[in-house]
Amino acid sequence: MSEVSALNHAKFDGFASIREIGPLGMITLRAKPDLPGLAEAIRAAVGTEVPATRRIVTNGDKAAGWMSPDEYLLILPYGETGAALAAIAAALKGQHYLAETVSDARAVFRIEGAKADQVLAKLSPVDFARLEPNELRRTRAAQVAAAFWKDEAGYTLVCFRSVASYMMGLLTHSAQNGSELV
Amino acid sequence: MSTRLSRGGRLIDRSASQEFSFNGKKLRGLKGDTLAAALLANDQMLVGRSFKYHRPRGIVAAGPEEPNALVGMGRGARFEPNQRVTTTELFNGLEAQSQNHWPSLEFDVGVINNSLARFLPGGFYYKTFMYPRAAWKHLFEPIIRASAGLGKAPKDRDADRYEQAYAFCDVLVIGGGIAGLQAALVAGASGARVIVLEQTAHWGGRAPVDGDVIEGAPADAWVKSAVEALGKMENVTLRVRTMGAGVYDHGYVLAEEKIADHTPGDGRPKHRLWRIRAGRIVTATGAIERPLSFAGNDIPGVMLAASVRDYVVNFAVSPGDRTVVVTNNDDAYRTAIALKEAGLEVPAIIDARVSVTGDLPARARAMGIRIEAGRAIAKVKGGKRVTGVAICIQAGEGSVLEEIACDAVAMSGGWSPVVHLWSHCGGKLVWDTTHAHFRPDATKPPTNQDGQAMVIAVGNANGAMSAADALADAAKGGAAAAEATSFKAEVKAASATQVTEAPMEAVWIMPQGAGSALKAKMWLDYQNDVKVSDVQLAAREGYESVEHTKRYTTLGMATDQGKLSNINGLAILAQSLNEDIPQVGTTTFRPPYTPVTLGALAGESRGEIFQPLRKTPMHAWHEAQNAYMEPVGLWRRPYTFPRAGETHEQSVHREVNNTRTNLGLLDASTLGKIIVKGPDAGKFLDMLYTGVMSNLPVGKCRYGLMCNEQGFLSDDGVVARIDEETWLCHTTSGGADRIHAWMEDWLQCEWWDWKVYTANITEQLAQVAVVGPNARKLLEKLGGMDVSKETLPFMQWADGTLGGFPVRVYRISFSGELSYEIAVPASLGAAFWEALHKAGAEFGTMPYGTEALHIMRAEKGFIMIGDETDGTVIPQDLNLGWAISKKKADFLGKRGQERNYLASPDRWKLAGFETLDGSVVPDGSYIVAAGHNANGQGNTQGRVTSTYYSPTLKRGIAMGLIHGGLNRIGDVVEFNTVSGGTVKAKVVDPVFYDKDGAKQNV
Amino acid sequence: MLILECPYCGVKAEETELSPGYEAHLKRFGPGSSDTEFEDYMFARKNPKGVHFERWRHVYGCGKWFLAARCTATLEVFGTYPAQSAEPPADLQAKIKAKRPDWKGYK
Amino acid sequence: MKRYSVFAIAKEALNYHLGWEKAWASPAPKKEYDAIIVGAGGHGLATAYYLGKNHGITNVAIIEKGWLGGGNTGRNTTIIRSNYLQDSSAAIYEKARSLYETMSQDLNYNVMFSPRGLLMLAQTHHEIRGYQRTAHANALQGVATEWISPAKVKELVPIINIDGPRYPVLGALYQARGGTARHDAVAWGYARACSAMGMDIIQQCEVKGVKTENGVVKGVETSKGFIGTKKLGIVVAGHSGQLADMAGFRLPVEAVALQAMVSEPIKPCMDVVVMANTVHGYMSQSDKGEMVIGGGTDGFNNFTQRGSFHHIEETLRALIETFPMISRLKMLRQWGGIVDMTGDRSPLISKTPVGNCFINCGWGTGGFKAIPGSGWAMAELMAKGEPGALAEAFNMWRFKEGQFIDESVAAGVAH
Repeated sequence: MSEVSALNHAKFDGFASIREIGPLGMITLRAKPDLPGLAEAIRAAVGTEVPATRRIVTNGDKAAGWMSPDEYLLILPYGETGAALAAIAAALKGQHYLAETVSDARAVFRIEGAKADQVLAKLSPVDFARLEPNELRRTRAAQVAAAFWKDEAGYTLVCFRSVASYMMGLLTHSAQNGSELV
Repeated sequence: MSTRLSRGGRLIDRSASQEFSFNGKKLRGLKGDTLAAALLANDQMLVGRSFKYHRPRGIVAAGPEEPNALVGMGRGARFEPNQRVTTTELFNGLEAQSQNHWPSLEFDVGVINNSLARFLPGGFYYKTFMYPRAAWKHLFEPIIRASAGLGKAPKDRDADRYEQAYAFCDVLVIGGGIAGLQAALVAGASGARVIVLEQTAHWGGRAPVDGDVIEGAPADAWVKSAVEALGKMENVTLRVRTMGAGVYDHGYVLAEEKIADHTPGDGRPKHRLWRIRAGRIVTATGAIERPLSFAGNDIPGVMLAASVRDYVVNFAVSPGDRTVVVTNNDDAYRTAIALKEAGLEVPAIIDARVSVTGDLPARARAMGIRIEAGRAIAKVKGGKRVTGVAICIQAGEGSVLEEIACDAVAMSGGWSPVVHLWSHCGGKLVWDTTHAHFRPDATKPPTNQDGQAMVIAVGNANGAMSAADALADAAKGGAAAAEATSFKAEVKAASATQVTEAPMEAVWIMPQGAGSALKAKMWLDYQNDVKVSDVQLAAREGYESVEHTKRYTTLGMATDQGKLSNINGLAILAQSLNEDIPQVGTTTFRPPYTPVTLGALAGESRGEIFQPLRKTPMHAWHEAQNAYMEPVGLWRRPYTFPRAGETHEQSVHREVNNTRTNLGLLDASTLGKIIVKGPDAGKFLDMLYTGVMSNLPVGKCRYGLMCNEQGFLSDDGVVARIDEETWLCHTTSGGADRIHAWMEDWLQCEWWDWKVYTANITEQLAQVAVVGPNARKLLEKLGGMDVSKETLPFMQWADGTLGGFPVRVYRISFSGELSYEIAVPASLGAAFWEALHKAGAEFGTMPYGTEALHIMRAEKGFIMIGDETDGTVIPQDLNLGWAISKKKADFLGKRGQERNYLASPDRWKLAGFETLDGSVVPDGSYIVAAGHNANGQGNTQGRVTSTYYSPTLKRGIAMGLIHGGLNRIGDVVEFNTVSGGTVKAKVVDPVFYDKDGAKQNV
Repeated sequence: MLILECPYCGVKAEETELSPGYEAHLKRFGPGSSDTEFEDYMFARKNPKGVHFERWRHVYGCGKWFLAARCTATLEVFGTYPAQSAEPPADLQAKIKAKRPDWKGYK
Repeated sequence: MKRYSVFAIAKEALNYHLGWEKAWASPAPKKEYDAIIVGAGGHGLATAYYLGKNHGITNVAIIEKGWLGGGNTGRNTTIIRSNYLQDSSAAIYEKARSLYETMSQDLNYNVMFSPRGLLMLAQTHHEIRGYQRTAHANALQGVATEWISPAKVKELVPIINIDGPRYPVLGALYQARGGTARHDAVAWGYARACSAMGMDIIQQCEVKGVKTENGVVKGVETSKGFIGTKKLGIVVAGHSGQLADMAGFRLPVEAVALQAMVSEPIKPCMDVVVMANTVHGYMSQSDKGEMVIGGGTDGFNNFTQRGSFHHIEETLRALIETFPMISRLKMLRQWGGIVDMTGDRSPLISKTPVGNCFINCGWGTGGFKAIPGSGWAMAELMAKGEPGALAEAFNMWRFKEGQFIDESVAAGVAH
């Protein structure tokens, strides 16, 4: 028995390359930023500091992202969520918080290539020229919720698992050769 | 005749011949031609028929204002009606057909309407076709409808693809003429992010055609250098073939890019809809020339003067050998000069002004062109083609002084700035008496989210009509736009040689004293056949508002939306009402500027990605089994799993029977699952649910109901207490997102000091209902945890493993059978589902779908949100009072339920029904009561809410609401049928099956 | 197509990333309230042609509800602020008053 | 009033149509009237017309801020139907529909009522059940509707895609006598008939205040001075709240934008009106050949007559999926109207807390089809001071009582 990603690592190569990756380990952590022990909990779980508003802090294959004023997304290897939850529980014992594994609730895509932003610019009302490195942007991709951030090679995009094939369809449509924006 | 000249043509490539067809006739044009230019080059002046009178129509203009020359293009899945030939780029293989005629363009039977035109004035249909009444439906309307429309309706699914894209900028410049380029240069130099849109394939607009001299050189050279300079600026994006379609609130602009219209089938998207968010919008959209209203001004060969010039200069196409120019301004002289320079004849320039001065007339005169001042055209001669004009005195009534033979007429009634985009979001206009046009009133601009002006009009679009003025105005506007978005800009305009033009003179009717007969031949709206006489009739009849006149006469309602006709029409209206033009005002400008393809507006949302389709982890398995799926919100759930040869009904019944006797498996993954955690979570859930959840012991489950604040039942589900601070709330499949949002709404907006967090983990888990007498056997076979009655009794849950899968098992039942709902991580869902099937084969496992689920719950008398409830039903109506706490001081909906009508004992309440003959009560049926109400409607006393054939009981069963509810048990009532009959049924207990729950508590 | 700045995450969100929630600063009336109070709470909505206070949720973003002061006649947005506010911030009220001298206050 | 007919046209044609008289007079206001209607849209004009025709009250002024018929009457998608679920809705809409049948003859003005048939598509099992419920309700209400099969849908609407991959057409609720009418003509026809009865239509006259004494209405302050009246009817749709404010009461009404659009005209290809509520779109083809398309409302208060564009996109996606051949047509014009929505999305035809002051509003997205019925019921209310059977359920106190008239309950829609 082994866990499978939503689309079995589907891929498409147009003017940018689209890959469905994952599953990644993900934990949704709901806590106020001033909660005692929060920094320790996040450090223990993914080894990063508490991300600032709209930022994602990475640490190798782990990361922590700011999702809302009282919610963080912790990313880590799929098999390590149990240990991370235990570490969070230890650090936040007696505090008001919520931590749940959501690795399986998500689908993750990589959009890579020099024109990767053009694929997303067709789908999301986001000013990509102003999107900062390490900015975690939650928005809409066509008709579904999505979150993404960029690195040197491209973008990582997270959406709900049930709409993974819709997302793949959107990205494929948008990355067709000949439909570059510039 | 119209023809291709041997020299010139700034936009054509004579070495690249293009073949195309018009009405099946093979023709040749050149690369760079518009379809209009190519048609004219082939002497195809007649291109269509008008809407109402089917009069012959020729090309009038050279741009998007063209009202006449619309054709059907392409074929099959690429057929497109109403394509404007003046904005269509010619390509090899283009196929065009003219429209709105039968049997042919040259001979059109519909032209009979033309002979009857006198009896068909504006709004005639409001005054007739009324008697006898039946004749409207059976005679008149079918005729009117059959004659409706212009182009043919496409038949096929569109073969092309479309897409949309977002863009952001500080300054959006719409229009790539010299004003737009100048504004972009200034804004670009400031460092602002600039996007420049041009609707055609070429930069520069009219200036190169008009012979403007900029920075001492022909405009073409300056345009080239400006585009090069802009191209080098990293902060500037240039986009041709992109039409600014509409300005919307808060700086949102829609633009349509025609990517592959001229290269159909090359695999690229046909159109791309841009959604641009701009800090400031600079409209450099130029101006549109107005026709003059003289008798016969609609005869093919009568064209706008500047358009004639466009064809000559841009495409080396002459619309006629002998062109009479008629004007009220100096600009039209440019046309005469251009024609003359091209070696064509200009027999006369008819100028309505008594005094003709200015540089351009002087040049024309010097070239030997005859100028007739104070003159007018009394009448154009010709039928399908101009043959000549009759000349009269403008100040008179139209007595003919002279006839001049010609095959084209170039007319100019002055210029109207393109103010559409300025006006879309509320920008106001001011009447400029010098140019007799409306231009943007800079003191009343459209405003944005900050209350600041968001559109700046420049150049011709702002009433700056000469090249020099336009450039200066555009530099100023471009700088203002950049400064408004926090950049420092320098107002630096290119200089243009100023040509002295004498003032134009407003001429709305030619000749001024024309009588009724002439006015009935003066066209305002060429496509819709609205004449001067029609507008005057509307005014006479009291349709005095410009909106009334427009609607009564259909002036400006054609596909050009009045680009040529509006100002002329409202001038006539103002004259008729004896009012000033600004008092009459304009009709509202609405997007889009020119029509936008619907496919582009739908963008990528077609076919597979029309809408998100949510899939459970087992979705692929269901599809592979040929499940018949039904939409549940955006999910697809198996309705049933028919086997070969089975109807859906048969397969549903098989699934019910098998589940009741052996074992059924249901994919319940779509059920909402929301974690609620925190010190105040219990208190919160007690407000949310009608019952008490705070005292639910850890490890146990409880059924709960949620109401909205009105008191109406909105969702239900089983709640499990996970630990001291944590509850897991199950919602209906459709309810997960809605209920999660509902929870967050109350937590964020009302009880924000309560310590509660929620998390919607619906998609984290796949969930399977293992249902039936053999359920436990299957789980025991998989092994890994104790699922015995003792360890895991009804309404409890436990974590563990089954067959190696990490699971959470709930002992809950929606079917009345022994039942376990088992959650596993979604990524293991498919594997777990298959493992259950494999291991369950010996126990008679079958999957079942939503319909079997519904039947089994109905057999047990369980309510279903959406069936028993419809947004007007309270829990008390459904005999669910037991699930409502009497002790709690408050819960959402409690106050609402205290209102008179909701607390009334007269409300319809739930009961069961069995038809006397065993048949199934019709879905949606009402229970009739005696008599009729005050409105003559039959009285009712209840209605069915769920009705099924029960394969278990082998008869029809139903649940429904009835006045008196369970007190009516034993009564026989009548359900109505749509055909007027009734079905008799006995009121019974709604629990039809296993009333004591013996089967589920094992 | 409105733009509203989410006061929590600072995103200038466009309308399609938001979901509207109608009138803000409603006081909930539960059991024990009069019929009129309850009716007002549920139905008697303010519908000014002018300054209006309303609820929005950054539904495709941080998921938080926030409040906005907006003119229903011009769609000008005077400001946004967190939903956890009993009344509009004083500086926002002052700003609106300066821009709309005839404004009679949020109540 | 000079009678309209084909003979009149022929006669006038000989004289270049110079002899036509004004369709309605534009008099200065008198000092006082027996009744004033504020709002010369369809509902206001119809109210005035039936005050005169049914109740003999003709000393009436209809006051209009702009131009008659210039509000939602002239900006809707002209659909007429009465296949509503709830008894009180079905009663008033069916009354309206039946009055549309003879309106052209009653008014001697061709309003081009075209009972070409109207379909409401069922595209989910839930919708099937909802429409079957409506069909059963209609059978008892005397509203002629029927449930038809997908094959029959295809026969009536050849351009429809009945087996779309997402939302196959599973059947439809069909009202054969539903259809469309020419919206402007309804206002113009009523205006002409009112004027002919001696009523004063006063355009370009804005009401600035409502004068009351001891809780009873006395007249209105307007931009053309004070005008006294014994009875006041407020029929101003989106601006009802403002008028109620002036009279000193509050309404459970909010104003939002509703959008519509038309395509360029094409040759006739769809004879019936089709509503697809699952995907939120409806479409018909006008007598001019344009596809007339309506969509959803904004979720925020708005008086600008401009809606948010994404609604147009959502509607078009859905319609292209349902009618694939429209993809290559073009949007010619889009616009918005301000509609007034109540707490249950059903209208108010009601007395108010102010004596002799009556309100008719809240028609939301469904106003045009109701015009004659609404006017009929409102005239009865104003003439008698008490609602008749048609208006009774639409009182403004129903919210307090919890007695909703909720059309959304069975897959239905209020428009």
